[in-house]
Amino acid sequence: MFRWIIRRDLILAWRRRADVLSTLFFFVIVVSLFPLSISPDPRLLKSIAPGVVWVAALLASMLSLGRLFSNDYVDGTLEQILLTPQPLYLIVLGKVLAQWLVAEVPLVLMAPILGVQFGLSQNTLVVLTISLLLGTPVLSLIGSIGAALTLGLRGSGVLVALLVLPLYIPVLIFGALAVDASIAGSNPQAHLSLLGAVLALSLVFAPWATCAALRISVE
Amino acid sequence: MFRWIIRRDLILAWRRRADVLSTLFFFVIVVSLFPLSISPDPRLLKSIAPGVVWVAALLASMLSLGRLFSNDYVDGTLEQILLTPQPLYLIVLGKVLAQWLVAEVPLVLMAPILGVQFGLSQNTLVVLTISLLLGTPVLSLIGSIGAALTLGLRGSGVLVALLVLPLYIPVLIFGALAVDASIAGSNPQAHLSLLGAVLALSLVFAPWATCAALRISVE
Amino acid sequence: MNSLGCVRGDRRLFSGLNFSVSAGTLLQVTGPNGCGKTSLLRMICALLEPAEGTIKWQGENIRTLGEEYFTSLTFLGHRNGVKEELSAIENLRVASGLNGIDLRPKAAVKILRDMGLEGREQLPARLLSEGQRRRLALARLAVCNTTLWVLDEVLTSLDKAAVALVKSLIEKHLDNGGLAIVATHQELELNSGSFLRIELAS
Amino acid sequence: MNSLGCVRGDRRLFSGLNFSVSAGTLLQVTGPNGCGKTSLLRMICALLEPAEGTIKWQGENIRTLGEEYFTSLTFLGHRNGVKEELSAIENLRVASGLNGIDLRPKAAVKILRDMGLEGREQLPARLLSEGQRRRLALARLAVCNTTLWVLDEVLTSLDKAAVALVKSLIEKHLDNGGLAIVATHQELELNSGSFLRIELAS
Amino acid sequence: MPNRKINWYKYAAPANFYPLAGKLIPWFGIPAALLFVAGLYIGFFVAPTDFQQGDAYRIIFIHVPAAWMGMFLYILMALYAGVGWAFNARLASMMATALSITGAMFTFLSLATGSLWGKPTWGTWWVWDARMTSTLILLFLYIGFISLQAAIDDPRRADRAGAVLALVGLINVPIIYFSVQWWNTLHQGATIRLLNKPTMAPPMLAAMLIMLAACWLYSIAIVLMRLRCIILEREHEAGRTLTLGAKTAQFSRMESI
Ligand code: HEM
Ligand SMILES: Nc1ncnc2c1ncn2[C@@H]1O[C@H](COP(=O)(O)OP(=O)(O)OP(=O)(O)O)[C@@H](O)[C@H]1O
Ligand SMILES: Nc1ncnc2c1ncn2[C@@H]1O[C@H](COP(=O)(O)OP(=O)(O)OP(=O)(O)O)[C@@H](O)[C@H]1O
Ligand SMILES: [Mg+2]
Ligand SMILES: [Mg+2]
Repeated sequence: MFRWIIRRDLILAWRRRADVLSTLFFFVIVVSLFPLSISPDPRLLKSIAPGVVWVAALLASMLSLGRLFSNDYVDGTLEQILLTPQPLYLIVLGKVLAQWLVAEVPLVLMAPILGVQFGLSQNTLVVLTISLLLGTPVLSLIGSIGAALTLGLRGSGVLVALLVLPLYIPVLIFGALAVDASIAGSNPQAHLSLLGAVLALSLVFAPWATCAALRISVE
Repeated sequence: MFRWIIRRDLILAWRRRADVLSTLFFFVIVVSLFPLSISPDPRLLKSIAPGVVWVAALLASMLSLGRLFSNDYVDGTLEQILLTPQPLYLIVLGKVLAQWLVAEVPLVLMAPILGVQFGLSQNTLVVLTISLLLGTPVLSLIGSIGAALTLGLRGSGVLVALLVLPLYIPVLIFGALAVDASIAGSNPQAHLSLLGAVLALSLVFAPWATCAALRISVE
Repeated sequence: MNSLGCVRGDRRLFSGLNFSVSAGTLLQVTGPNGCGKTSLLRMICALLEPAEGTIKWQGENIRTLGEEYFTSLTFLGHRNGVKEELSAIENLRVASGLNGIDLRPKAAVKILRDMGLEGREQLPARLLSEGQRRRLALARLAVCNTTLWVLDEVLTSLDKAAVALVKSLIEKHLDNGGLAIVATHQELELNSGSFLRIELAS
Repeated sequence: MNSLGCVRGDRRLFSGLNFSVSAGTLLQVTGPNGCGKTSLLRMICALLEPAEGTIKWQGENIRTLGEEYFTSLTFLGHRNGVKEELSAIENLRVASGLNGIDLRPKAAVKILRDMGLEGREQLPARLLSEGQRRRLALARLAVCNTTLWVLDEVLTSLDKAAVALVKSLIEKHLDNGGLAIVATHQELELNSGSFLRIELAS
Repeated sequence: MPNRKINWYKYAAPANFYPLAGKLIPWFGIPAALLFVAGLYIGFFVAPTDFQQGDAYRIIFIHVPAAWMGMFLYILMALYAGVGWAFNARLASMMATALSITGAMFTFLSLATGSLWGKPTWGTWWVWDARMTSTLILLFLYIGFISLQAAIDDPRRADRAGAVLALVGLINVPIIYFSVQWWNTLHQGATIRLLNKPTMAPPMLAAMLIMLAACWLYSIAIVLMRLRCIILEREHEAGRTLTLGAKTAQFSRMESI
């Protein structure tokens, strides 16, 4: 059942809360690496901030996604889940939702604090948060396809996993551009609507692809 | 034996070449995102280039580190390796070397191509490559400590990052500064020698720490 | 079930296999290593598609039945399906919950006791021994109310007490009109239910 | 070996265990699930530190012997130590190589044949059946020239032919003056070598 | 810890140390509280207002001791962890675990007070100054240590793994420190630097030193308290070993054939 899956994954996340926290800290550290490697000049930092925060978010979500199915696969629980009398679509959606709640939401909440380190204005911080709120579910959804495909490590699946990574790019670009626009003082709404559209699209299609990929990988 | 370990890991990497490719791909994407999300002002791009390439290299190498020991641990081969009559130091060194060859060298070779995107001069590209060549082995060496420490812990991918990223910072700074110096037209040699010194230091000490960590983790 | 064939890679494991199992029957699948027992069982669970033939459940192809079929199926594979971070109780409760059975903690504790896991209920499964993990996986059989059990090498790493336990579970299941399909290398001698055996050649 | 004790977590599995094993002897460790067989075997392999007592090999503590000890030890655990991506041949050759034996492909093929893996030499281990993987792991025993074998539940998922094979391997090993320490739930009856048994209580 | 020299061996056993720690806590805790009050009083009411910064500078009385403690405690923690690992001394390992949280807290405090101070003086919450950056990295090192230990359930393994990490970190700290300095100074000149040390009025100096002493005493007291909790947790498990573990191995048979 939908709520059992979410509940299970949330309990597991709680058991591994160090894991959740470390995703968050990872995000923080990655963001802090950029000033260290570029320069402490505040003007320069402000202009790269959107890109930096977005890349870090993508990375953090990618790292936590790897584990979305593989733990269940290795210990055989995935087989068991596939054999439960529940629609697989819902199960996948439940798992992705749990993953998003656990791994991405804290990150979205942390982003404004990091934005302050880069000297972003309050208005921009709001746009940053909204763009992440719209974009991170897409990362989880698309990432779940890749996670499912790489499970069995079959020749064809692996190639497609490589194709998933480029699918992240639009999300990154729209997200970063929205924040850029807000820094430049123009209206970020166009970019945000595009992000929303991508979210709606992937909400409908990504779970199907993930289901198919799971069935292939388990065979 | 040393060469058997290297040989084995190289074959395995070849079998899982998608992993290797996706690390490389990730590197390329992270680096390319910046010109896309930041204003196409060539001067700005040039000034952030060293930092961006270095951070991307660091993140990419960290992504591939998670797998350094964990696969062997899960299927029981790590136990077998620990029980071989070879000095563990050599085995660790062999694995790290193989990992470097597979995951980092392609990345070092790719870096100059990406550097061109940022309008770096030929001279700077050479410095960039040299700095990466000196710096990436340190990343692998230090990273192996983190990988060994987190072995068998759930969510180790992110934990590794958390442990290792702060330790990477000197490499990052010296590496980026060397390239910066070259862009500014001054002599990068001081930074490169510092990188070399860090490499020598970690070549001596890191494998010991990794051995200790492995023994602790397997128990 | 009809004229089943299995091809894995370039190798035909078996073909023209025909059998049907009726209520209260234990079907034991035996044969040397690599003869295709696991493959056959996974086909029956719809985890693997047969290269030829169809598998029917109550007259209908399991492929078309889909989730409905799974309501009456319990599968136990080589791997235990036990989550290492969850405690024994949680493992059992979650597994039941996913199959639509809401197991109270008290009931879960009782079942675990019956399975000989007394005192280990709260340990994360990671710390259990191999045999204890297997017992935990088997505890699901005591919870589910499905008619078809598909068990792959159930007796692996179990001691004698546990083997007896499994036998009594299967006997009770058969007495209730259930079906069991079991692959083992050891003999499984039961005191009740009817008995069928397929021996696959290598 | 001296007065061995093992504590796992908050639970004392055994203590005051004393035994010594001499050349040509098979030591069988038995006991119910979770009694500490695996833990004992891992201690003997220096993978786990005893909570009390020491383990000696030819009069010396194995902790101080280090790599020297490993030259005379072969361990086979619950997990097979088989890499799923490598083919059977590669797995065997790499395992031997790491133990300092350079196995020619021809020789490897012959050993795999003896282990009943004919025709599967080139398959990635991922595609092998459970029993075939176990056989592949066991093939290392035919290659190594160590004196001490430590085998944890060797007979798991093996069919009768393979069990006979393992027995004959161990017999030959004992005849050559080797030592074997084996944990099983099934009986292991050999025709040669002397025999010792430790039964751990739960 | 000065008192540890007396009868080191006796008190190296956690069970013996537990009551001793209980007795020591008030001896450190009460003076710490008194000194805090005194230091804050002098700092906030006696010390003169700075003519450049107004009253905002008074944050220094918390900020500087916290920054110092953050750094000292890391070194102390690494040393204890190393001793615990090398000599298999459980108490020392527990000490490291107890220290890590206090150290992280002080480091965080210095960051927080620093950025609170930055807003009125520099106009921003944060600049990438060398000292601030290296304090941030120190906080990351603490967090790494704490997360690693939190992720491992087996206390023995947690202790040892933590020790490896802390020692590696200790070797790296100076390297990190200097690299950050280089990074900041070699770039486009100094951006905004910490204020030059103002010539201190005697009451300011006194307040600072008193606060530092208070922080030390507080750290000792809180670490002892935390240590008692850890001992209790772990010995509780061991205690159950004694009662539950009465079942010992039996040889039902040991026969030769
Ligand atoms: C988050 C921001 C900050 C951090 C992480 C930080 C960190 C530190 C550290 C580590 C020290 C001790 C350094 C040593 O003794 O070597 C220190 C001392 C000091 N800080 Fe900060 N600081 C921050 C912000 C500020 C601000 C905004 C000011 C004042 C405008 C300030 C003024 C001072 C002063 C006056 C000292 C004592 C001077 C000395 O002992 O050399 N700091 N800070
Ligand atoms: N892609 C493939 N190509 C070739 N052979 C394959 C492929 N996949 C599986 N096989 C073979 O099919 C057989 C699978 O058998 P299966 O796992 O069903 O055996 P089993 O009867 O369960 O054996 P065991 O008793 O060892 O568990 C093995 O012999 C395996 O080598
Ligand atoms: N950290 C821990 N805390 C409590 N109990 C533990 C811990 N680690 C292991 N155990 C217990 O120690 C025992 C380990 O036994 P071991 O794996 O050696 O058993 P075994 O004899 O090999 O059993 P099997 O026949 O099932 O393989 C189990 O009972 C397990 O529950
Ligand atoms: Mg099978
Ligand atoms: Mg065992």
